[in-house]
Amino acid sequence: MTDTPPLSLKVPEPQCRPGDTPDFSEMEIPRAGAVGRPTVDVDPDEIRDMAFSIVRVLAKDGSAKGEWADALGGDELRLGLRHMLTLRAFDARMLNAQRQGKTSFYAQHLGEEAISCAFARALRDGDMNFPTYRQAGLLIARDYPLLTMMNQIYSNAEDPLCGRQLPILYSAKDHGFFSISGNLGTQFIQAVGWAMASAISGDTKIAAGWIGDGSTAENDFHAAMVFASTYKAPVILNIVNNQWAISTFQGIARGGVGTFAARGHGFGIASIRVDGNDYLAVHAVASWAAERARLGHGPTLIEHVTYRAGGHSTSDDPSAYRSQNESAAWPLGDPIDRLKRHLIAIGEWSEERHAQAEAEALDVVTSTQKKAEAVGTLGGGNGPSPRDMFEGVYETMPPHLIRQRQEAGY
Amino acid sequence: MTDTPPLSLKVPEPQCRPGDTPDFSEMEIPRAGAVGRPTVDVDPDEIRDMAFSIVRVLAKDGSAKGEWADALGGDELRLGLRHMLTLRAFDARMLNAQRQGKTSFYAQHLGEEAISCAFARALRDGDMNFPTYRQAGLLIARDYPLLTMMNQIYSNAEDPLCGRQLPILYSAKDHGFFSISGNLGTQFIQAVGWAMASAISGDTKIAAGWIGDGSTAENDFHAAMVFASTYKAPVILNIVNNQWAISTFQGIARGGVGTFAARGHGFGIASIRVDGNDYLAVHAVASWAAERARLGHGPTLIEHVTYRAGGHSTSDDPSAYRSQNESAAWPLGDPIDRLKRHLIAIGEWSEERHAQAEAEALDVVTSTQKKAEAVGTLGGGNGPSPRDMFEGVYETMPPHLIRQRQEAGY
Amino acid sequence: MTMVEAIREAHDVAMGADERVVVFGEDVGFFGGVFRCTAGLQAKYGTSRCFDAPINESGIVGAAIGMAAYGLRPVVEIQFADYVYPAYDQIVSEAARIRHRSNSDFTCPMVIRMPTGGGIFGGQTHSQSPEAVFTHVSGLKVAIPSNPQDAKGLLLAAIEDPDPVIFLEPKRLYNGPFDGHHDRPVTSWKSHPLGDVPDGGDIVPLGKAGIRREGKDVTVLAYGTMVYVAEAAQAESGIDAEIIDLRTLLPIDIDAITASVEKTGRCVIVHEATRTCGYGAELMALVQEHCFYNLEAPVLRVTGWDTPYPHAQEWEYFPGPARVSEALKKVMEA
Amino acid sequence: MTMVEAIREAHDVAMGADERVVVFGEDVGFFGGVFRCTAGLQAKYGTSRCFDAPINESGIVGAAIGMAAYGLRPVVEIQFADYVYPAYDQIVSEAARIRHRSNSDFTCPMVIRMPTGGGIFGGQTHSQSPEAVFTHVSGLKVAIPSNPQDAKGLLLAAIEDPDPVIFLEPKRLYNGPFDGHHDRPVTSWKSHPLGDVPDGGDIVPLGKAGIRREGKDVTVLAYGTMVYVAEAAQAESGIDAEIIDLRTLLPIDIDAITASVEKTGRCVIVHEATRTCGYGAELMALVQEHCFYNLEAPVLRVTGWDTPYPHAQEWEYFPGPARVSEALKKVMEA
Ligand SMILES: Cc1ncc(C[n+]2csc(CCOP(=O)(O)OP(=O)(O)O)c2C)c(N)n1
Ligand SMILES: Cc1ncc(C[n+]2csc(CCOP(=O)(O)OP(=O)(O)O)c2C)c(N)n1
Ligand SMILES: [Mg+2]
Ligand SMILES: [Mg+2]
Repeated sequence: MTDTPPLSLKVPEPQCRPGDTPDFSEMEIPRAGAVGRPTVDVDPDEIRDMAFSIVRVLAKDGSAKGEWADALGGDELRLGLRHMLTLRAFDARMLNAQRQGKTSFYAQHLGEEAISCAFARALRDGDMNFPTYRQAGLLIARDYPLLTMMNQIYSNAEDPLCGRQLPILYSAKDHGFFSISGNLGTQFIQAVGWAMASAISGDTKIAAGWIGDGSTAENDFHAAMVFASTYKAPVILNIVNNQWAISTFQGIARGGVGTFAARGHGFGIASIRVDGNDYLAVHAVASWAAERARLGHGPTLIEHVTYRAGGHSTSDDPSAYRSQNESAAWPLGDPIDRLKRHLIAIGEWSEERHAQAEAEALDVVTSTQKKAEAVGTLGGGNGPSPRDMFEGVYETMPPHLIRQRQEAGY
Repeated sequence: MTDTPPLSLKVPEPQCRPGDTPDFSEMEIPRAGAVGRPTVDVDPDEIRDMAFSIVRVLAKDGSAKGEWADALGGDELRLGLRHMLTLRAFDARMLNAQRQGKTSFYAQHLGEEAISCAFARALRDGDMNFPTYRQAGLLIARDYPLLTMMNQIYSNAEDPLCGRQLPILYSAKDHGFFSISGNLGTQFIQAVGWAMASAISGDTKIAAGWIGDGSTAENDFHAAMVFASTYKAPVILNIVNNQWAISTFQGIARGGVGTFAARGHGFGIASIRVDGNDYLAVHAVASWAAERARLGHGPTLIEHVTYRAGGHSTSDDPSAYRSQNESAAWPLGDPIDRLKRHLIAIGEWSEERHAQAEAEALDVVTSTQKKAEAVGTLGGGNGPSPRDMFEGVYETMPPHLIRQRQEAGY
Repeated sequence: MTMVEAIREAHDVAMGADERVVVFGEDVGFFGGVFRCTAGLQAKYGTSRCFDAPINESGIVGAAIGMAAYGLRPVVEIQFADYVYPAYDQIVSEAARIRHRSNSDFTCPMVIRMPTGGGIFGGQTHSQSPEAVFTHVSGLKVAIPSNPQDAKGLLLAAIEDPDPVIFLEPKRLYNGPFDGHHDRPVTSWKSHPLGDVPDGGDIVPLGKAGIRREGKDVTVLAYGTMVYVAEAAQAESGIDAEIIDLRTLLPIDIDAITASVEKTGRCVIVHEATRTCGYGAELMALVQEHCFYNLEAPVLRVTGWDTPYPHAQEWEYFPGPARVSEALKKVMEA
Repeated sequence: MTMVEAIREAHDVAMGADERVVVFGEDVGFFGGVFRCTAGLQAKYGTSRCFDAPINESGIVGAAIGMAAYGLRPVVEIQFADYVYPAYDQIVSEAARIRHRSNSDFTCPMVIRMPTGGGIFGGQTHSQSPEAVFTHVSGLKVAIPSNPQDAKGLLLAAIEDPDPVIFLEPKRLYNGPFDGHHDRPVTSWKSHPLGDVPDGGDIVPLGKAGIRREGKDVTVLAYGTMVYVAEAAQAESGIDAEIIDLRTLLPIDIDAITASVEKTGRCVIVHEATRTCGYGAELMALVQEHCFYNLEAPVLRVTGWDTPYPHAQEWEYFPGPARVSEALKKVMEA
């Protein structure tokens, strides 16, 4: 080969930055119902294309289409809607509380509510999620007390984690919710290990790992894929692709392949992309993957396609790196609107009832917030005891820690 | 879903263990020439199938078949044969030297000689390999002095690395050979970083990363794939699948997918499987990947399919975990035999010349070994100075190390 | 200027002077880093010299090692020191060893920057001080500035250094000095002499401590945020303490330490990291080895407790002026 | 029996007694580990309780954390301590923190075994002693046996422990005691009293040091291989040294240390790891904090040098009896 031109570094760029006009026309969105539903024992090779398409159930007109339109009745759908409304109200109030200095930090779910709320309903008691900070719906949809969540957010005297952990990094074993780590990615392989343990023990429980689009770049992602693939672990590996990782667009983590779901193909893992703003689709795909895992057919990788409509967290200002109109231009709509429209379309709901449900959700959250604030808010006096920071480092406190606690005067 | 049966852990098992009869009939081996050669700018999606097939050039009868049979002339082929013979002789002598206690450790290439010897000839001066301990052919095929290699193996006074590093973990920058790490996997991402640096600098050089089948399980593999995919780095990522990782068969790392090359599909990286015991095939695929990288079309993942005919290292006894007949049953034959047969078939070689070349290779190695042993062998007295262990920790020795060196009395 | 601005300027000076300097990390490109330490660099030097990296700390360091081996001078940011552990193997087994194991055939000139320490209610994953897991590793250098002047000068020195440097940035000092009195109004660098940063490329050499206050009664060894805590404790206790800002932890400026302790005969060591096997243990050992016969009282350590960094109990964990004053008094009474 | 056999037996006893105990790691299944410490377990307990893992230390520990959270008691092997760094994040950020951050909602009872130390011409990647990067981490326990009896008893204690334990196995001691006299014939455990290992499930408690030799002149703090080096140095120097085998490094048996140093007034600390910020620094700090007024001479450290562990210069690096004897004499003369 003769001399070649100088090389240059390719750095992927998002389609739009502040000031540009968002354009999602490049994004291929199949119509609702277009993607078929394979049997749960399908050979991953046979559903390769599902990693490059999107399972969608809810059509524009609010109707439910196709083989994934599973048998959720009106009550279940209304319940799902309530969960999403509650989560959204919860986020709004807690964001506000953070602005008022009642806590140090908060991260909201705006636009992503369907994913954790619908997924939670597809699991059974005893199954275990290894969530990130953006799946509080897993708690709300399994009736974890809002008050307990708020007490942690406020790090008050009734914080279940005694003020040790950051707000929103919840832990709720009996609600199938593993202690959230502040370190991205680490829990993906832990979910696989938990699932392996269930299989080793001849149990029937399954695990679900959670990771963001940006965090799939972390090395733990590989460990999870290798172990899940090798031992056929009964685990559902969820990638929540909300298009952004703080200021970094998903292309930096995804690289030269079209989708995150495609990562599964390197490991022979069944990989499905789903419309993350479609409550019915998420629930159906999650149920499919859960059944696959439970029947011993192994892991499923699910890419939930959604959009982070809010800032990354209360420490973030997205207007510095993305167009303010991008959220409005997002083609998959809003999960609450879409489920609402569907319920109305099937005659199970009305604008009035929706307005009422919204008000109720806000009521519940606000009255709970009053209770929590009555206990205390961060730095507001009635916090956990300093003693608590020395407890639980080990089951029994070793001599050097006892000495230090005494030195500290607690 | 109703109650499900107890789960159980699936642990992959090799086809055969000591005492069993090896059977590779499950392995799909296309005939030589069956796989076509795409243009170097091909879209990775279009060559998906190449990750599940095997590029082969040399047929049983010694003829070279198909589009990958590239233009290596008789001289180049004879040179390649000499390189492999030299490497094999070198291994034999050094294994023996280790048994005689002249060094602490050695790892041979038996059956894998074609891969590093042929690959080396596809790169240019200035390109950089990030090898493992099983690619000494990269040095031999680029005329790195055998004497220097032996001096390191013997950790004698002329060890280029001053006795600091283990035998065989060579470093030879001016021969395009990065300092080998004893830690598996770490260098795969470093190769990508080196390639990115070349691109950043508007250079024309490319890098080649090397990793074993077992080591693809390491997390660094993921980092390398993510960075190579995202920045389209001019790098060739080589997986040497010699079927074993010490006592662990390749299925434990590979898991539920058919091949290691398939890992590339999750990243949109061109992925090719090649017959690693076929000098012509390895050279052709390496040249293709090098041209692709140099022309800015990005990375290629190559799985070299071969068999570790010897023990893992001098510390290993394979008869404890695999059938002694497995090597003989290996369907891709021996790389030296196959190239020899080809050269004879095209009238460029003969049994006599081969016997002579073998003898010459052994001569060169043995006489070089005498020279090296004249300098010294491990623990034989004339070793590197203890001073050397304090040198090179930093460019300039900091005060605390000077003090320690004095305390040590050197 | 603030420490953030000083760090930005150090990058700018280095990138302007040396084409080999490249900068990358999570969110460092278009956005300029979550603490804005690289803001403006991508616009000025282009996407191939300052760019966003995938969220993979090990990959960031591993790629940087390859770049350094090629001949570039990568400066990478780990978003928080708490997230450096995934890169620990690449740092310890590779960056720190490549020169030695290859007999300088390959080298690894690179800087790994990371915000460190607490005081911002960041909880256990945004508050850690992991210096000791690096200072134990031969082949690394470890620096930690306590003010904008040093931040710029030390970072420039680190970028010029032929070996890998771990560069710890006390995040609580980014926008102003902090002495641990969290209940008092925050102060900015504007009003502080060390916020007045010289233009140009002057370095603050690695391996040289700074004496922040001369005193004859007791030597305080501190670094990062603890320098200001020590100053406050000195003022409040009225004890004539000599306050040494170590600035570089590896290699350590042992001469500055011994000179001071030989003079004062007493020593208090202050750091925010957990106590057991923290950097203070090494300081304690060095003082004992070099100044045993000068010591009039046991050397004391004031440190973070041996627990994860808590969220609600931040100020009970943080070694503030009260605890340091107490130690000063104790060491004087001994 | 040898230390390898003792470790194997500890696994066997624990797996036999408790279904929740599972064992995995690289080459530990069919083959039984490159040092044969798990030989026979897969055949006896099946592939779902003892199996080969992919070569991914981070994954091995990460998966074990998930298993521990489920309720199992994983015991994993890292093939060499030099290869534990990829798992450092899972150990430090996860295993060590899960109990605390979840207020014991989840816990992490697991053992991470790894061969440690040099003396086998393993060069820089088969000889390291990384204990100090674990002893700095709250939430972990760190144990290191020096003989078959302790190996079995400590491993059983570690497996029963409700929290994560780093279990360091001095590989040079696997098949016999070693005092650093590499030029003398190797000795086996058969001839050694501590090679006589009791049957059954008795534990050696974590957190309790062993006194290997009583003496009145100087206290030697050692662990692992260095215990035998200390014994040789004592014999060769004729100094009446009290030799303490720490056995557990975290939590430390401070009472055993202070009792001895208060008696002897002198102390020598010996370890194989690099010196700066090594575990010896913490020991030095503790002795100074607890026994300052008893000390008649500076405490001395005999350690590996602050360089990567060399291949050819193994015996110049390894802190052998000559260097320890010298330190004993020096501390007596001081
Ligand atoms: C190991 C580690 N590295 C970096 C960070 C800092 N960080 C917190 S969130 C975040 C972005 C994550 O993006 P993504 O995975 O897409 O999840 P999302 O926030 O969009 O839900 C980063 C870089 C961290 N918490 N842990
Ligand atoms: C990080 C790390 N873990 C474990 C080891 C121990 N080890 C050395 S070689 C080896 C097997 C490697 O197998 P493979 O990658 O297939 O390469 P091969 O030896 O077959 O060429 C192992 C586990 C190591 N050197 N580094
Ligand atoms: Mg995201
Ligand atoms: Mg192999």
